[in-house]
Amino acid sequence: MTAKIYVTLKKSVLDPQGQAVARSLGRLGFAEVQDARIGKYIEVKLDGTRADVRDRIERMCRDLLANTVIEEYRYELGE
Amino acid sequence: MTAKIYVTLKKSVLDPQGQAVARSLGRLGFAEVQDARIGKYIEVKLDGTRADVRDRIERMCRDLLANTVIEEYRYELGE
Amino acid sequence: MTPEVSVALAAEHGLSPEEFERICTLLGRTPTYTELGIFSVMWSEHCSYKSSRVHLKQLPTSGPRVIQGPGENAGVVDIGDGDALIFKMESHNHPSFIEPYQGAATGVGGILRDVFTMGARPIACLDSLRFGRPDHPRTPHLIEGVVAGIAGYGNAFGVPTIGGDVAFDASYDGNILVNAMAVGIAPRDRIFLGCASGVGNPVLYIGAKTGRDGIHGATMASAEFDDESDAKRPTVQVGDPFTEKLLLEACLELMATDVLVGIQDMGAAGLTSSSVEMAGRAGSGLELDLDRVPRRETGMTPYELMLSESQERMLLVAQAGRESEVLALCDKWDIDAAVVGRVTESGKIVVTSGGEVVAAIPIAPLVEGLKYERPMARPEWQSRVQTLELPPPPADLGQALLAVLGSPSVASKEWVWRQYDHMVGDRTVVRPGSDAAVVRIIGSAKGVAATSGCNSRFCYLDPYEGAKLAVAEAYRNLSATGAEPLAVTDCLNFGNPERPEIMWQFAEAVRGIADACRALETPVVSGNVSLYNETDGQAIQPTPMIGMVGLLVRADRSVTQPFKAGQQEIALLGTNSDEIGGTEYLYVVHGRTAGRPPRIDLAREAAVGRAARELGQAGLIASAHDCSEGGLAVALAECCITGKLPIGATIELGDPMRGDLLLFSEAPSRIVISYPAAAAEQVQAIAERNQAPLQRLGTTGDHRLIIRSAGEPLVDLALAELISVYCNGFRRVVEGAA
Amino acid sequence: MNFAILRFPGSNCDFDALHVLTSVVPGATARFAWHKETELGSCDAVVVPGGFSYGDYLRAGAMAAHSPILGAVRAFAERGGPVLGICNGFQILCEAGLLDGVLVRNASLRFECRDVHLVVEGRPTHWTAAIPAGRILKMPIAHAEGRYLHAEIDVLEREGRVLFRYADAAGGVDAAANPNGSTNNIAGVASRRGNVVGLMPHPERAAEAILGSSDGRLLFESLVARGGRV
Ligand SMILES: Nc1ncnc2c1ncn2[C@@H]1O[C@H](COP(=O)(O)OP(=O)(O)O)[C@@H](O)[C@H]1O
Ligand SMILES: [Mg+2]
Repeated sequence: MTAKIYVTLKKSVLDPQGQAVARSLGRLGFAEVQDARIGKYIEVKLDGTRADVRDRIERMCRDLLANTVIEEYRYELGE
Repeated sequence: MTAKIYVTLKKSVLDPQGQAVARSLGRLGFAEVQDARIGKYIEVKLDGTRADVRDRIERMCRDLLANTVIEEYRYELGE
Repeated sequence: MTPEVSVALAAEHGLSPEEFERICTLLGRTPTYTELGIFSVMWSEHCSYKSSRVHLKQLPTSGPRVIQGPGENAGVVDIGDGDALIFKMESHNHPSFIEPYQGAATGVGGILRDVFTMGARPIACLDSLRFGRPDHPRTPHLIEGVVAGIAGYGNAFGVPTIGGDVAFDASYDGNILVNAMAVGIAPRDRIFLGCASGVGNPVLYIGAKTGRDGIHGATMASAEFDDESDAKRPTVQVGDPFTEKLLLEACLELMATDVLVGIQDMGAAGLTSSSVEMAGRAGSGLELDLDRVPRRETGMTPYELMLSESQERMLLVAQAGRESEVLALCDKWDIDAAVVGRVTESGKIVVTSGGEVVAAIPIAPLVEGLKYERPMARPEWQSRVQTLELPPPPADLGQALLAVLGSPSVASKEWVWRQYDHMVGDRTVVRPGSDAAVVRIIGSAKGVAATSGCNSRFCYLDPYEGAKLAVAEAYRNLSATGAEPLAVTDCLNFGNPERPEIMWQFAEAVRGIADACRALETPVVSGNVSLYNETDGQAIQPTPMIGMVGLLVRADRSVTQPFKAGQQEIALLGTNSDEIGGTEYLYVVHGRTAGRPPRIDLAREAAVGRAARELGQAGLIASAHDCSEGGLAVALAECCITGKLPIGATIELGDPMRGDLLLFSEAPSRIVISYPAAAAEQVQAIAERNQAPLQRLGTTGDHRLIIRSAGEPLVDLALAELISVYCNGFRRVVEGAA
Repeated sequence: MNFAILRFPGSNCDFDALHVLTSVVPGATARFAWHKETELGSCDAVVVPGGFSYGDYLRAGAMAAHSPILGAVRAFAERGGPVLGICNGFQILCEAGLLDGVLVRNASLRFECRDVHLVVEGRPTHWTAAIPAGRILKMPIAHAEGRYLHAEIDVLEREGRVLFRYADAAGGVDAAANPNGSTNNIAGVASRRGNVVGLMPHPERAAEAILGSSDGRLLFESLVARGGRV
């Protein structure tokens, strides 16, 4: 099974990378762009037999994939 | 309106980031993890008035957000 | 499904009908598909040097310090006390144009492997870059990506990137150059060669797993492949500096034992070239069982496995019976390792897959490759570009100086090197920004200086003279720091060798390098040739990049370019001339690339170099800076403004020539020095003893650069003005006007 | 005084620290402690050196924070043992929770390698007790993720746990002297007990005059001089 995990900076944390992307898009002629924020998209392939997948993914996020001081995460489970 | 853009490495392109994460998860006791791949998740806020949004986002991806030599992208349009 | 091997398929692999015929004769049959692939890469320009070999023979490659000249993974010179320096330069031009970050990153990775595969710990990297016009729409993006890629790889790996150069010209618009150089240090009696000897010895594969990376681009056009093949076969590899670091440490630990017989990195043409070349050097044969090759993708064919250019891999030959030691060490460092074959006496490479032989080729013709004497002709335009009618001097020479100093090719490259960790390793004594950088040898007083670059405008105007000037400038950069120049590595970037005028440029440049290296006693110990650098029939300017390393007896007496204090004497080692052909001034102020490059007297260059080195190592001079792009005026300006604190200068010149020529001529063999007045007599004596002309220029102090000639003011500028153009000239190309 | 220098596979300032602690700082001896070990062995202080521990592809220091050796370092720190994290070492200690806060991408989005000046302040710690407050140190930085963030920065400030701040050569602390966008120009902080210290600049690269500065030695000498006590 595949878990799709999104790790993004908390709203309150400045995202210079996103700002730079927004600026570049503007310069390239995409005047309609107001803002951009950049996060990580992680696809994890897991052994499908575990019943407690959600729990495990939560743990992965908290232990390693996100730093909850500044980041938040969400995930979806695929097939 | 918001566009959610996912930029990932093409399947056959080496993903050192993903490999490292998969290995670490394994070491952390998540033995069920078989593989991980890491991409970028970009949220772009746009002026909602444009009719040709899809077209514009395609262009942004090709011009700046992804290098199609090694990456592929997909996107969803939100509210 | 395996495609049918035919002349047409061979052509798609870049092999001519004659070459294909030769293969059939050699084998006594039609090659298999895998064999065709093997021949095509081994006989490619990149691996076989088929166009360049006849010319490269001219290069001097031996000398008292040379331990290993060209032919191995890198060159090796003796630096005394049991130490050896191992170094090489290589191009990664095309991949960097397609994917600047990864292209440049894997270029660095490749050159590092060439150096540590011989037993060296890399202690420095340099990068010489060429981009198209500063205002070309792609240029900023290419610079950003290339610099970030070099930084991303080198910084993570842990090698300091301490030097290089960057220049711009329209001829690179569609064909940038990314040349990376690595320098390593090893015990001189522990140098490892890429040699597969000892019949029965195991062949091991260590490092990253094999994927479908960078498989011979020529095959992609083949109709035999389905629509997916494009996506399946990225021609650009992704670098993994972390794995490279593991590979380095594992290799160095292996090399500290006596288990290794030979080792070679898998660079271009991966498993094929490493195995074939190792067996070729030993005169042995090799059996490879592809089923044992670690891989990260499923369904890989023998063809793909043999041709993959996945990064961060090494092939090694170990003592029979000691495989487990290698495997254990790789396990310690968490890298893949497998026994994939053994050394035989057959003189053939025999490749099996699924129990079947998929390739069996005699090694000798594979490594001997092909040798062409391609036709050469001096281009008809050569004489035309060499004629120059002297333009009238500009009204304001100060403004001209500001224009030249702020030109992106001349202006400060701090924007670049600040992104490179240039200090990791605790060795960097002279950081980027001076003529050459210096790294110390820990545990001794000595230091190693390194520089790389080339004035390709000179090479365009006259490839022979231009190449000589490139060698001389490298020599001078080292001498200015006080380092004795030891040896050269080169990276020869040219257009399509099948065009007689390109071949002529190449031959002339090689002849120039050979003559200069012979005269300056700096043999060429390694190098690389990069041809076909052209887009739509427009070739790059000939760019024979020169990398040079030197030795300082006392690293703590390294001399740097900026003035150090006020009230010091300024003098010139060497003499001025009024030649302005091919200068930055002519290009920037008059918009022309024309004329003849300045003449060079190599004996004079050596004399000036000797004097500078002796002065520096004696601790007599406070600063030394050679005159290169921008001439005397730019050199003086840089002496004033590149130190911790800017220090002005008042210069009185007496040379009887037009002011603009005096200021901006790029005549070689000149070094600006400064020293306390009390040292004047000794300085004079040392210059005389070395037969180097010495001319007093003026005094340091205050906050202006004032240059007068025969009492007439030529330049009178506040340092702040100079600083502003010098600091922003390059940065604004990438970041836009601030 | 015997130092244990952690060695991760991607450490690349490990030999630099070893050199300084075996050949430069009087009274110091040092050896490596391998990341796969669960024990530090006998030592008086721990240095977590710079580099890219496990490649640092996810977040600098994130993976190293979970390595076996970090368990031993945690126990050592809990016993009051002095621990110094340099650059990636600082990032690791933050990720491991041995220090508060987090280090994120430089505001410039670029790797920055150059000399900076630091002004020393805060409560005396094992690593700074012998350095007079207000002293200005010159040291290089070399990092891409050095912007220090902390949710309760005021608490940290109040407790005197900010030890180093980016400053100009005269000690002026302002935005122009801030190389990475760090909150309040913070370059280094201490744990509550003061035994664990982390900083982004590289004291081990500034331990000999030939390299441009020997100010970095003060940290190590401070510890050695007081035999590991504050
Ligand atoms: N790409 C680069 N990477 C690192 N350092 C560079 C780079 N380009 C230029 N530099 C440094 O900038 C300084 C000036 O470069 P350059 O003008 O080419 O010097 P020179 O004319 O003495 O060869 C040198 O110290 C050089 O090493
Ligand atoms: Mg120079």
